[in-house]
Amino acid sequence: RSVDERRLIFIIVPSQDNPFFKSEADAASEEAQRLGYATRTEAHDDDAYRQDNLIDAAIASNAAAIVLDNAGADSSVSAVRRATQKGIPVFLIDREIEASGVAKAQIIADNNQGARLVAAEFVRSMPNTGDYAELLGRESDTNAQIRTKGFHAVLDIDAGLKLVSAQSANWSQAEAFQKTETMLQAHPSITGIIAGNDTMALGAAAAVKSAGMKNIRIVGFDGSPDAIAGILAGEMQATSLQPAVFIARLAVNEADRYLKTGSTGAVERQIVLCYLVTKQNAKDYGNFEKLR
Amino acid sequence: MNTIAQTLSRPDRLAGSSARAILILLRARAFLVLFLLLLFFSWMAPAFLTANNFSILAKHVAISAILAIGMTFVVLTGGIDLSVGSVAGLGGMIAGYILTQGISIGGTKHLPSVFVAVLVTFAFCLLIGALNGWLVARVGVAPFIATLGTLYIARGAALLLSNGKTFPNLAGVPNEPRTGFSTIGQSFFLHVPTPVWIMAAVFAFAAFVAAKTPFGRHVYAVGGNERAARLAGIRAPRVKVLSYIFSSLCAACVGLIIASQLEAAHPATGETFELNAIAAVVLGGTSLMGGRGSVLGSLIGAFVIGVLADGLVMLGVSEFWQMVIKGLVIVLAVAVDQLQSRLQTKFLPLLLRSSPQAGA
Amino acid sequence: MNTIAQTLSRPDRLAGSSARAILILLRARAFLVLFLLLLFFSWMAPAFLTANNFSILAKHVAISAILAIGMTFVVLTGGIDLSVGSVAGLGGMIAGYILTQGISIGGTKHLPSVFVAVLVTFAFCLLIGALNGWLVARVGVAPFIATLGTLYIARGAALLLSNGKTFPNLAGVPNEPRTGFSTIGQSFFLHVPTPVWIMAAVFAFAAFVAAKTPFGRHVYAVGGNERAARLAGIRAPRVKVLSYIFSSLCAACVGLIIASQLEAAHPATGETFELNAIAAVVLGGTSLMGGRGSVLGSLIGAFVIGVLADGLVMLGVSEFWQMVIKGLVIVLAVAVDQLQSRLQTKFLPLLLRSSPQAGA
Amino acid sequence: MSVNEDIILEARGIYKRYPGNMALDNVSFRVHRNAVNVLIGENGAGKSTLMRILAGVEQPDSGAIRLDGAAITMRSPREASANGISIVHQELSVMPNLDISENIFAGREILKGRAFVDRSAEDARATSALKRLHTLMPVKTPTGQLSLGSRQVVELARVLAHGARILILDEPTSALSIAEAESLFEVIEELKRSGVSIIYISHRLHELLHLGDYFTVLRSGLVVGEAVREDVSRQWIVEKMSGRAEVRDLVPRSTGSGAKVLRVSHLSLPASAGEDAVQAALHDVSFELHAGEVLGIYGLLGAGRTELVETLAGCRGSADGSLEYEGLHTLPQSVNEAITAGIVLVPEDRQRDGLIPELSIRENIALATRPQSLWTRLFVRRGEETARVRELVAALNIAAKDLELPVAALSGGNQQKVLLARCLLRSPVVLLLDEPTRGVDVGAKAEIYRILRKLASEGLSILFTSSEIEETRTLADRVLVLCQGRVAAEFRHTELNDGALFAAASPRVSQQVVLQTETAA
Ligand SMILES: Nc1ncnc2c1ncn2[C@@H]1O[C@H](COP(=O)(O)OP(=O)(O)OP(=O)(O)O)[C@@H](O)[C@H]1O
Ligand SMILES: Nc1ncnc2c1ncn2[C@@H]1O[C@H](COP(=O)(O)OP(=O)(O)OP(=O)(O)O)[C@@H](O)[C@H]1O
Ligand SMILES: [Mg+2]
Ligand SMILES: [Mg+2]
Repeated sequence: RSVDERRLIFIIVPSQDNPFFKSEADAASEEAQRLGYATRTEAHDDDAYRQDNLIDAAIASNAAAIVLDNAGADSSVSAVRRATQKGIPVFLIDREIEASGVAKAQIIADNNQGARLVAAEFVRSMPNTGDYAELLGRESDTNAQIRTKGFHAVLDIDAGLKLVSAQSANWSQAEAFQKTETMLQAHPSITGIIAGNDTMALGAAAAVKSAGMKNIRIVGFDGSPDAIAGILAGEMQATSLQPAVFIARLAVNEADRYLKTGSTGAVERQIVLCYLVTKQNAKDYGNFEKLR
Repeated sequence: MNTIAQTLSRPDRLAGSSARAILILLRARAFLVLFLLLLFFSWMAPAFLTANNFSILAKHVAISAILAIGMTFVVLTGGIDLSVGSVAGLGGMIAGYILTQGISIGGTKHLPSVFVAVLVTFAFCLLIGALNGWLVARVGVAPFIATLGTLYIARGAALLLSNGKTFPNLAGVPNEPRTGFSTIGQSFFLHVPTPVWIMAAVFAFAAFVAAKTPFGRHVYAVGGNERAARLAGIRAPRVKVLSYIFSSLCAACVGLIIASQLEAAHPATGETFELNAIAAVVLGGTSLMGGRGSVLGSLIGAFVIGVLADGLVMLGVSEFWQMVIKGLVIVLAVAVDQLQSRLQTKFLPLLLRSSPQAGA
Repeated sequence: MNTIAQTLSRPDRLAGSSARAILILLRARAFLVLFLLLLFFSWMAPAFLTANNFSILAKHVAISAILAIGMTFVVLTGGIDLSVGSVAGLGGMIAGYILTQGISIGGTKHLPSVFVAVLVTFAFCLLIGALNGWLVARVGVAPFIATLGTLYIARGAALLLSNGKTFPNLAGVPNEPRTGFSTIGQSFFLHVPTPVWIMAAVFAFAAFVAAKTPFGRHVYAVGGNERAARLAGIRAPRVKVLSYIFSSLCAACVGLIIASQLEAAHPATGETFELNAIAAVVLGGTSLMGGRGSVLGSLIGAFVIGVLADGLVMLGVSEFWQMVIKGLVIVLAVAVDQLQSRLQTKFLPLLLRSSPQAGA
Repeated sequence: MSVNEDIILEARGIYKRYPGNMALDNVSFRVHRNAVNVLIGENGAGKSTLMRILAGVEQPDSGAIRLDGAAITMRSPREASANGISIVHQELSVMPNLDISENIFAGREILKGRAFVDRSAEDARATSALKRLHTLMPVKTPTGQLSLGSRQVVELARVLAHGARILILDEPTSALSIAEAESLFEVIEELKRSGVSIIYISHRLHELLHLGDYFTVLRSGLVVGEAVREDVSRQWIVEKMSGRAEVRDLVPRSTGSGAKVLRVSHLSLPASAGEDAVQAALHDVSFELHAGEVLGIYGLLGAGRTELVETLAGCRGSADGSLEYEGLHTLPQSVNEAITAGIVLVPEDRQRDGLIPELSIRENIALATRPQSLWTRLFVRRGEETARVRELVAALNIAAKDLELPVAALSGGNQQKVLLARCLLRSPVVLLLDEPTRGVDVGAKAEIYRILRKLASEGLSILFTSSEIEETRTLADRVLVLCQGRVAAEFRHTELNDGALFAAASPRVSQQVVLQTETAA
């Protein structure tokens, strides 16, 4: 069968109830539809096995290409390889996998760089010495691991800052709220909270607000509109915006080019840098992209 | 065979005052566990034993306590309600929808007051509870399956309501009827957080209903021996339906509190809450076979789980160990309970004999 | 009161050939649902009805089917096993640990063969099953609570094993004893994926045990009437322990298959798998009260759930609707089952009477 | 038909069919005002079924019920009690987790205000209802701790506390001591005087003759006799009830011929009470059993017969005492130990303790057969098993041609034979039977007797319990009478007479004791 007959692009993201992944999926879907493809969006809930099944479904549905925000650097390799072997090109967005030459493109938001960026801003906003707490994402997720590593690459250099508590809030706002309240009780000296994503940062901000505390710096990750609003309102200091919309569009365009010409016209690994969003530049960003 | 456990669960029924004292002590087992936990954490974490921290702890406990209190009635009738977590999520989403999107009646959009939003939330959750009860009591579906089905349905509905998005900014705009939503979860009354008051109110209501009203007695009767209860003229299906409705209303309460605390409604809120609630109920000494247990027990059970969770966070124990410890506490508490009541089967008859009033 | 349902669940027991035919038809209900689903999806999604897709579908079904088959025995004895998902996750992690980290014996590290890794995995999971069984059968903890505890413990253990990380590259290095792990999940035999063969083998084994061995009969007896079974000299605790062990071994199987398919062991693998497995068992007509049901039913139930999941994905139905539909199917299937068997209570006596041998 | 002023309640042309049998076949039953209406019949005659219909628990397949001449339908117990009909069911139906007062008022609470239970008023009324029955029990005692007799008293107190125009008592005295029964009779007379109409069911003929005003006899779902007090005699009742007397033909063999097989000495068992079971105490029970002997254990309910046989079968671990028996040195501690030693039990309640309703007749018979080899330990040999089961089915004349039918499809007598077959498949030395013919019809009864006699003549030692004097007299070579856990008397069958048996079984002191545990003290 000829390449053109297949007009379906499968878009698989971690979840559809998280603003970041939702925007990413929507952007990819819109772009693909603009280019004349049919799309189908699915979520794997960060479950590599469910992702495996969804890849199978894409194969069975005879998809033209798969745009995938994967469920784990190590545990996604075999699924991506299987799709490639069946002749379905896979375009990875946002997160990388631990293998080269398997996917047609890996357009990665540089989580490590983003984490360092926001950690540096966190250090800058903190007084010279101080205690801080960390909220981690679901600890079994690759992203949670990369981000905390990036944070600590910066934070651990600064001798004045002391990590007094680190807890996982499983990416959840409600859990971050409760855990922050408890951490603040255990360590009233906390002057900063660094969170693995914006949802948790917003939960922490709500907890700080309800404790009636001021001057606690909170930084997050992702650059969600709610977080940007929080930064403008002074509830948060900064976040690291991953240009999800840009990445998604880029991936779809490369997929389109690959389907038409047999080449993406770019190297496999393309690193997209994150932006630091602070109160000064917050107005320039929105819905996971730079507006101006 | 269960004489002991049931006697312990309602020690007021024992005659002899010395026997009564011993039994109350034995009954206090759940209290004891709680006390030991409190002692342990106070010793390990200095900040634990402060009024401030207790207020926050109680606020956290309120969430699982309210669910557990509602669940208690369902479990007492011999059922189980797996849908409470999803219903809490859906409840928050309904309130969030109404507060941000409004209700359109006849083409025009109304932005109703917070009160209306809360009312509508309760109404919808009541319907889900009624569905659960109807499936269990009238259609005869096993409670586990009926509420597993509604678990999925309610979660799906919550996600569909916003297409997966979060409803943000529920605090609203000042000087409009729809402000004030954040009061539910964030305000204080007499220095005690409102959610704790809500918990206290729900507890007082439930304990009162269980102990002082015909309905409460019917719940125990249906769980103790459904056939006998029916023969005595108790409308067992109605009792069950009402229990499931109460459980769903408690879940709605929890959904509203969380949405109000965060000033945002997230559709995935409440996942696995049902497991905490069930664990609290069982830790509190209520039997999953029905007929035996108390609302107070569930409250204590919720405190045990809440103190454990918060205490471990304060000590900085890793999430993974928290999970293992929680599993161990659940299994050990119930296993000890079982072993103890077996030992007492041999011991209680002696005890009863020694109390003078028991003879007649 | 359950005469009818129980007769339906094993129609081979009916005498009259016409009665038998009618009952087999009624029994085929689960098949019918499956058939209708297949028809519907084949009609809606042209790609659905291809050999290729069927092989993929069967591979997906294998996961919940293997869990459901193991769960069937537990449910037949009147229990429930909530820990299977966690045990599957832990099983994969143990294999991953051994394959990547090796075992250190006396200070030196050995990188054992895949066979040894699989064996050790089964051994550990067997222990968890034995713990479940011991808690339920000997200590007397309610199955829901005992396995809820081990759910947390096993998940925590899986996370602790790698500190939350994934064990990667389980495919191994060529020409070493530890390659070949990917065979389990990825290879084909006679154009059929190996997991499907494993499912077939587990099914054949379980169906044989249930129907043809004393143990199988004891499982039904313990679930049907535990008191009577004990009085008849059946060692009910042992039967239960073995059932929980079998369930855990099936879970270990699933964990290995998934780790092999992904060539990586992820500690969160298997979350909520237990719900799918229980749903499959119940859809297959096994009663959560124990004593009634069949292994074949659970297999069909797993297919119903698998076909539904894959078919809805192929149709491009949104994830949220998938959840709602799943909930509706579970509730409806069981509700229809109940209503139907009530109707038949009136109908079967006539049926039995019409068959000549039945009168006695 | 004109309205008869004397008839308060009338059931006409009632049919009720259960899967497998016709429980009521065109039954008409009239309840006379201000009188004790006695309903008599053998086990399974349909008495309780009729009462359940009159109490709204079950609906008849067809037929009409008239109250004061007006047709009524009662779809639930609530509607029945709204019509002034109260019932004490035959099967005890207390809620063991509730206390006495709560049980008495469950479903009909006394309210204070509109929503609250008036606990003190309830307690007062409960106490006075108990007092009417001459029973003093703290009303806050959980019923789960009560003896069977006390539970029965609670049920009686329930109907007394609520009052009724029509009171149905379905075997209310079967669990009562003589003193308790006597206070009940006083209450019944009192109620009759105060204008209550009573339906009374019992198997104790002397009670019926003492209390009854109008008599109705049921047999196999048919009304076979009606009479007023003046025309009724013991003779009349027995004739109408049984219809035939063939069971008397069996001549028990005298004992002493066989060698001693088993000797129990100083067996005692502590009493205990739980939600689903009451354990009576046994005190210093000693007896011997010989080869080929049929030993009957007679006693009233609560005498401890069940405990005795269950102890021998290894079901009760807490017993003291010694056992001389070839295969065992001590009392068996587990069922398996007893079975291995050749002691097997046919339990009293076949639904609860015997049958696995989900399994087929064949599987029920072959359940847990002792494996002959490793092979049979691992696999069921269907062909061989079927052959052996067939043999037994033929020998015991079990009326089932298809062994694959669910066992629940069989009639009670045949179910009992299925359990007997299961025990025989284990080649027992001592066969224990607890109430072997409870709920079994006359024909099947005679057949079971014949089978047991035949087994005994083949050298098997049989020990059975019974609460029917006639059965005991017919079947036993020797009778041991138990009363309140003690051996009260022993009779050879030649010395047997009904009066002596009954006298020996009846407790001497009135037993107004609350807790079963107290009895033991
Ligand atoms: N729920 C039921 N299902 C099937 N058969 C039943 C049911 N209840 C009663 N029967 C049957 O109906 C017949 C009449 O039973 P019933 O209980 O009315 O007898 P009874 O006269 O009260 O006997 P007893 O003296 O033993 O109490 C019996 O053969 C019994 O097995
Ligand atoms: N309705 C009931 N409620 C509770 N237990 C009952 C009931 N009916 C029978 N039993 C059982 O009967 C036994 C009580 O009788 P017990 O063994 O004390 O005397 P018994 O001489 O064997 O009397 P019988 O055999 O006539 O019942 C207990 O084992 C109890 O479990
Ligand atoms: Mg009766
Ligand atoms: Mg007995």
